[in-house]
Amino acid sequence: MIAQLSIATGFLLILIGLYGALIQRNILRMIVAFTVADTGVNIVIVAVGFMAGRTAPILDAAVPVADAAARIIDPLPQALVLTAIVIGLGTTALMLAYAFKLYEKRRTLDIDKFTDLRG
Amino acid sequence: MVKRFLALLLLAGLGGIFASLLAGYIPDAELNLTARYYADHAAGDLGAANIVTAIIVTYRGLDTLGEVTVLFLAASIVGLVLTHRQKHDPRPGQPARTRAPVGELLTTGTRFLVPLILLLGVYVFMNGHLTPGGGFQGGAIIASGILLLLLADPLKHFSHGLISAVESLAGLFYILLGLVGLVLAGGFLDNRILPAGELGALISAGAIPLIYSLIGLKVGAEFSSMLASLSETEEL
Amino acid sequence: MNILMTAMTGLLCLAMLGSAWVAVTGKGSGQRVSIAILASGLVSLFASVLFLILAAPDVAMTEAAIGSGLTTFLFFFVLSRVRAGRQDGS
Amino acid sequence: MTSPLYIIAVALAAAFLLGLLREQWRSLAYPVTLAALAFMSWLSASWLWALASGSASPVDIYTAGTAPPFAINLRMALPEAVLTLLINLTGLFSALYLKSALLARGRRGMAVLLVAIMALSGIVLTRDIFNLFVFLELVVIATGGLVLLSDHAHALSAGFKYLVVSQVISILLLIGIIFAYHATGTLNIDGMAEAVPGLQNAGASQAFELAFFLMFIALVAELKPFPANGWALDIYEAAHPAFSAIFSAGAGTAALYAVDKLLLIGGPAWLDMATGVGIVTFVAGNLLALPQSNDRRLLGYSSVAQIGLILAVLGQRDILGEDTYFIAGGLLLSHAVAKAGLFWLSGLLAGRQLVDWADLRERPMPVFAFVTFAAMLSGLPPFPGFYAKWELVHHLAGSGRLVLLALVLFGALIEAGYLFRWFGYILKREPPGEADFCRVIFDKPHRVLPVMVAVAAGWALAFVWGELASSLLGRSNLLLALPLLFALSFLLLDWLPAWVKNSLAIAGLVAFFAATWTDYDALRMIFAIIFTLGGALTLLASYHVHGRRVGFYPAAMLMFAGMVMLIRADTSFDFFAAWELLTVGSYFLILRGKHSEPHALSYILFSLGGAFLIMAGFAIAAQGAPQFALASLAHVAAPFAPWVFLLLAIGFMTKTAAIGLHIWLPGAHAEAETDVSPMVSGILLKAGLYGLMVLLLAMGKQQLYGIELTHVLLWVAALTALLGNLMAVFQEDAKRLLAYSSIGQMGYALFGLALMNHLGWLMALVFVINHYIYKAMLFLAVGGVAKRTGTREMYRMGGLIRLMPLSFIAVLVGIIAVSGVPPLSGFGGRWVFYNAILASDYRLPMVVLFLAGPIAFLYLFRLIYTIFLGQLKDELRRVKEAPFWIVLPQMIYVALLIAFAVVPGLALHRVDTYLNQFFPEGGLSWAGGEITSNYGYWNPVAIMIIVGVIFCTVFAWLLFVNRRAQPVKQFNIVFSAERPFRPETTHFAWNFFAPYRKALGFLTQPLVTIFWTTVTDLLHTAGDLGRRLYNGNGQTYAFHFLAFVVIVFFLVGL
Repeated sequence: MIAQLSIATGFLLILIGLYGALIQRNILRMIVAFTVADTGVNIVIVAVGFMAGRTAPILDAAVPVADAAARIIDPLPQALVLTAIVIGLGTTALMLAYAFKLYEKRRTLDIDKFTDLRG
Repeated sequence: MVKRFLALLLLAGLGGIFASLLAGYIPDAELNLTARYYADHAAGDLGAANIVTAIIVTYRGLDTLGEVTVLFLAASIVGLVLTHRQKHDPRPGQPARTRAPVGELLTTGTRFLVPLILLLGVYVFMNGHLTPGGGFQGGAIIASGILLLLLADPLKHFSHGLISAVESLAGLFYILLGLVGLVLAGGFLDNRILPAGELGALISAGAIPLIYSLIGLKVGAEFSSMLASLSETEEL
Repeated sequence: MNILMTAMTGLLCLAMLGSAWVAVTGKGSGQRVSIAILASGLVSLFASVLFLILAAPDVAMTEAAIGSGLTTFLFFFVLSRVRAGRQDGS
Repeated sequence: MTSPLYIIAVALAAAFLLGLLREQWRSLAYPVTLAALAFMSWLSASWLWALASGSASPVDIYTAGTAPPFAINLRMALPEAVLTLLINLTGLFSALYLKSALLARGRRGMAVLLVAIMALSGIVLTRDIFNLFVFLELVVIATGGLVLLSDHAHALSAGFKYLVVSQVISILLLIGIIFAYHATGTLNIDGMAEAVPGLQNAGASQAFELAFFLMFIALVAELKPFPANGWALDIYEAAHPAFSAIFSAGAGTAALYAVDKLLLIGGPAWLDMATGVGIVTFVAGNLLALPQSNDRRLLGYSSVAQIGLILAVLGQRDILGEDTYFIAGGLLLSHAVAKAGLFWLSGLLAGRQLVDWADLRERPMPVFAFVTFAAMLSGLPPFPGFYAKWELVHHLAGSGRLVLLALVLFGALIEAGYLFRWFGYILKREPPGEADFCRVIFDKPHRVLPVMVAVAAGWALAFVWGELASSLLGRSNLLLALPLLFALSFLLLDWLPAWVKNSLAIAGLVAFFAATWTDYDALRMIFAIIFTLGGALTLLASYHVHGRRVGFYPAAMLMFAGMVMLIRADTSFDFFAAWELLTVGSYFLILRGKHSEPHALSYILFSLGGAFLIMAGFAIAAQGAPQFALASLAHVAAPFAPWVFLLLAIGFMTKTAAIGLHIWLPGAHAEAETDVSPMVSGILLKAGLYGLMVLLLAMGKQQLYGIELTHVLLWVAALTALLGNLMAVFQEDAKRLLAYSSIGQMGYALFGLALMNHLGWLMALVFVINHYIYKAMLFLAVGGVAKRTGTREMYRMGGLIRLMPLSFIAVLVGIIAVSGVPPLSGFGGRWVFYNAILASDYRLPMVVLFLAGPIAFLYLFRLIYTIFLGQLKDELRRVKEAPFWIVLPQMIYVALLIAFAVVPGLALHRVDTYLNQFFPEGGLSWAGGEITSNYGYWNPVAIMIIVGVIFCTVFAWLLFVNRRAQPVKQFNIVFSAERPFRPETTHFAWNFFAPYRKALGFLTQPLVTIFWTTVTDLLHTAGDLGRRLYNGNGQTYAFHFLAFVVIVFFLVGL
């Protein structure tokens, strides 16, 4: 149940984030909206690998190697999410640098003002 | 208004796709083939207690290399974009930048805290194969130490040379270790170039702690470089 | 236990969605944007709690450190530059 | 073999190493970058060599010493080797090209470039879906950085738009990946493909399909499908051209291969979607490129379109089977090399408008480079795209996918339209600035080298694909065909003076005929003689040009090569390849005329359109086979036969300029150079007739919906003859007059063929010979006059008979021959023709054709009367006879005409006998000097004598009667009924046939021209409407993408 709930939340976060990215004209707000959507994606990925009643994929005294397969949850999505989070940060940083430069150039952050190239 | 309506319409369509995905989702009762392999072999073959770490550093090491490279790229580009103007547009006539002095408390606190934070970062990535956390988390912690320094003294000029030297050396060694794996062990980034050791010990899991430390250093340096580049921008 | 856990997760999710809504809607710039940034940082923070519930401590740590920590700082760096510019430019 | 992993490792190591170098040591960092890229290229090349030669077999490289799916694995097989080589080389030469930009930006820029190339290679190599995502993100971020290497004012906003949409794409991709993993338990692409059929229940497979849709649509979006591509086009326009080269050639390639891998997972169910998205993108991209005036944006749309076509090809793999990679690879490599080359070339020019490319004018090397790239893109022989298109069209036709086939050809035609229009600008427009280009060439050799490498690569690919095709089609490499090699060798000899090359060309043509003349049957012999010896004869006139005449001989010899290959072809492929070669060669020839830019364009478009119809016809006839013997056209299955006939006939008739398809001819023939007009009119038109003969001989009479198609041809032919002649009547321009006359003459020949009886064919062949002789002669004569007088307007001439007596004789003999009055060979033609008509039942078109006869006389009369008779103009008093080398061939033609008139049997007797095997009835009987048909006899010698006697008598009598005639003064307009309102109206010969125009002018309304103009306008309007989608707003582009996803989702109907 927790998994479904989390996945639903993740999806909603994505939709909310995309909604913001589509309607906000302020570039900084668009980037904020994308980070929200990214968080949503991360939640979905982790939640898809979740299995109720199992523990984190770390072996210790409580989870011996022999029982591992029966006790832990799928570690792979977690590894993927780590990558996704870092990539998300990289993209965000890049977009922020862009925002800064765009502002420096035009003194505005309104996306509607950057439509010189078209057709 | 039309824009909002259209956005909602499109997102309703996308939501429809998501809803069917969710409706079709059935949680696994058993580990699937891949996960089961990791559960059974990660500890035995690689000697890593934290299976997520084993996957990140070894099994999917290529992803992680790519991920580190993403940060490297982001840091490079942020540096490229933000420092470019300053080189070409020095303003010699202007007085040195001044800012309201930062409180004494922060300055002193920083001096006290930063070494501890750095130590914590190192601890986190050194223990990545045993406990939650690792290179990325440790790197982020190191970067937060740098951030604190920046906040305490905004005018402080970081030695970009030092940061990029750390970053580059860590990166080079990372690749080198990977290639050693290719030559001596089963393949690129194979951690079994060093003995697996005893499960749960600090010095164990082959090259994982080594690689994860390098990742931690590199990530920390990359974050720091990004923050430093941003902080050095002039106010518009 | 299980029901309690589910309920808590539900509450957490609701809080996340609420913060997300604050983060993406709203108009204006400057001060208002910083609210949006904080709200999105809050989403990340809630998310890292959710990751703990989902038995993913590694992810939780990363999300907390990177998603809600570093990202927010990056935003504020840029925002402060841009905001300062706005005062100059007026 | 060195592990391909070193491509990734070395690139990253070099990128990290750059960080150790201080900013000041840029000059050291740059060689490191180049060395790394060179190493990566070498590694790919060595794998390609090993795999292609069979000394290595494809390998899977396991990372982490663990087998997939538990660890990531890479694969190196032939496609990977080719594609990584392409990517790395593009990267290497772009890095070379970017020298100054990289040195200015410092080591970080170089590191980003290295990572970008590495990541593109990674996309190609990896077999893990999530790893692919990581590489894709690396590409996205690196793109975000490299866009900024440009100095373009809007590079920044372009990069931001790109990042916005990329974010949305990666969100969908990640969601797709995780659910696909959940469904199959693996991230390995091959593992997923294996797992999919084994999904336990409908629910699981439904969930997987949804996940797959998200992954697939996200990767397809990386191909920039229409309309979700505005975000990428701005990059093409704003980025540094060297990066655009990577973006188009490298990123496009990698993304295509990623989609290809994904199709492996999805299976056949998704092929339709790939095809649909691909073909829509192909057509729309080309339509949108049509109205562009910015070079790089046009290249962007063209890239989008090409990649769309390749996606459509990948989607057709169910019918393409093993040929998929041959076709897709041919298209992809052509696209990549040509686009990279064009982007690099664009960086050598200052202006960004298409017309600014006129800077290249007069510079053979860059023009040659452009020609190579344009030919590669439009799929002309001998480049890979040509083979690919041939195979593709044959497979499509074989499986009955005709709508797709039509769309592919339609898009390709539009593409050729804007490429050749562009080429016209280069050669014919005024250069915008002074020697802008020159400076770049000498200052920046590192920017010229990549372009040259691309040219070399293009020709190398042409060779390789020729080899591949030769094993596929069981024929020798097209590029090694002797005539083609001969023509191409003139490219290398272009530094020689024109007379040397001319001698070589003539020697080559004659030698070729001497070496092969035993190979031809009587029918082909006529064409062989016209194409080779006839060509040599017209080339004599080319001696009059001094200097080097750069570009003339490669083009002319390409045309002749195409023609001789055409008559020697016995399979559909050889025939079509030859057809394309002669079309291209003649296009370059025609384009050489001073004002021929628009006419050459309409010529090449009509010709390519016709060629595509021919290709479609062949493809339908082949029914799945890659080619067939031309003779087996006779055995095409019944339901297809009339359609094949129709397509081929229309295709050939574009070349003979049948009415409705004729509008390219007058301009093209009239504006061509003096010695080119006789080639394209006297010789080239015969290629179309030859095609029709091959077609009619093989397929005979065909019926479609109860209509006899040859009957339709008869009507077309009669109308062509009538209207062609009528339009010729009203021309003021002597060369245009001759051009329209050719249309009419071709109508006669077509009529003869369409009669489908013995005499009709004989008549057509008489026309073939006659038309060659007199049209070449007349064009030369008129061309010579025009050269001396400086005008082609007839009313500006007059009274030249004394100054240019030889030209006068040529024109006099010519018009006697054309009008078909005794005693010259034209009469022979008429005589056979009247017999032919009497022998057939088609009376009504016959009447129309009869009408055309006297009309021909009207315009011919004018030619001699206006130019040579009447009064000499003051400004022309010092005009000399045409140059010797122009007159000489005319005199030879005069001799030939008389000879042919006296002894027509020389050629015709053999043909008559030959035709007996096809039309046994109604042949002529040849006895001594007399030729007898069912309706009468013809004795050429007797006629010659009788007419000679009559002529001398009448001439003497006229001289006697008119001994006191008084010349009318030149400006005496008393006798004229018209009020002079413009200077030329004071001349008696201007608008000479005004009364006829009043009576019959309605027949010459340019309805056909209006029709074709409307078609072009409609296409342009469609393109312009499409442009409105791209409003420049990054958010709108995100909307486009999401709308694309949702719409495709509902169309797929999951």
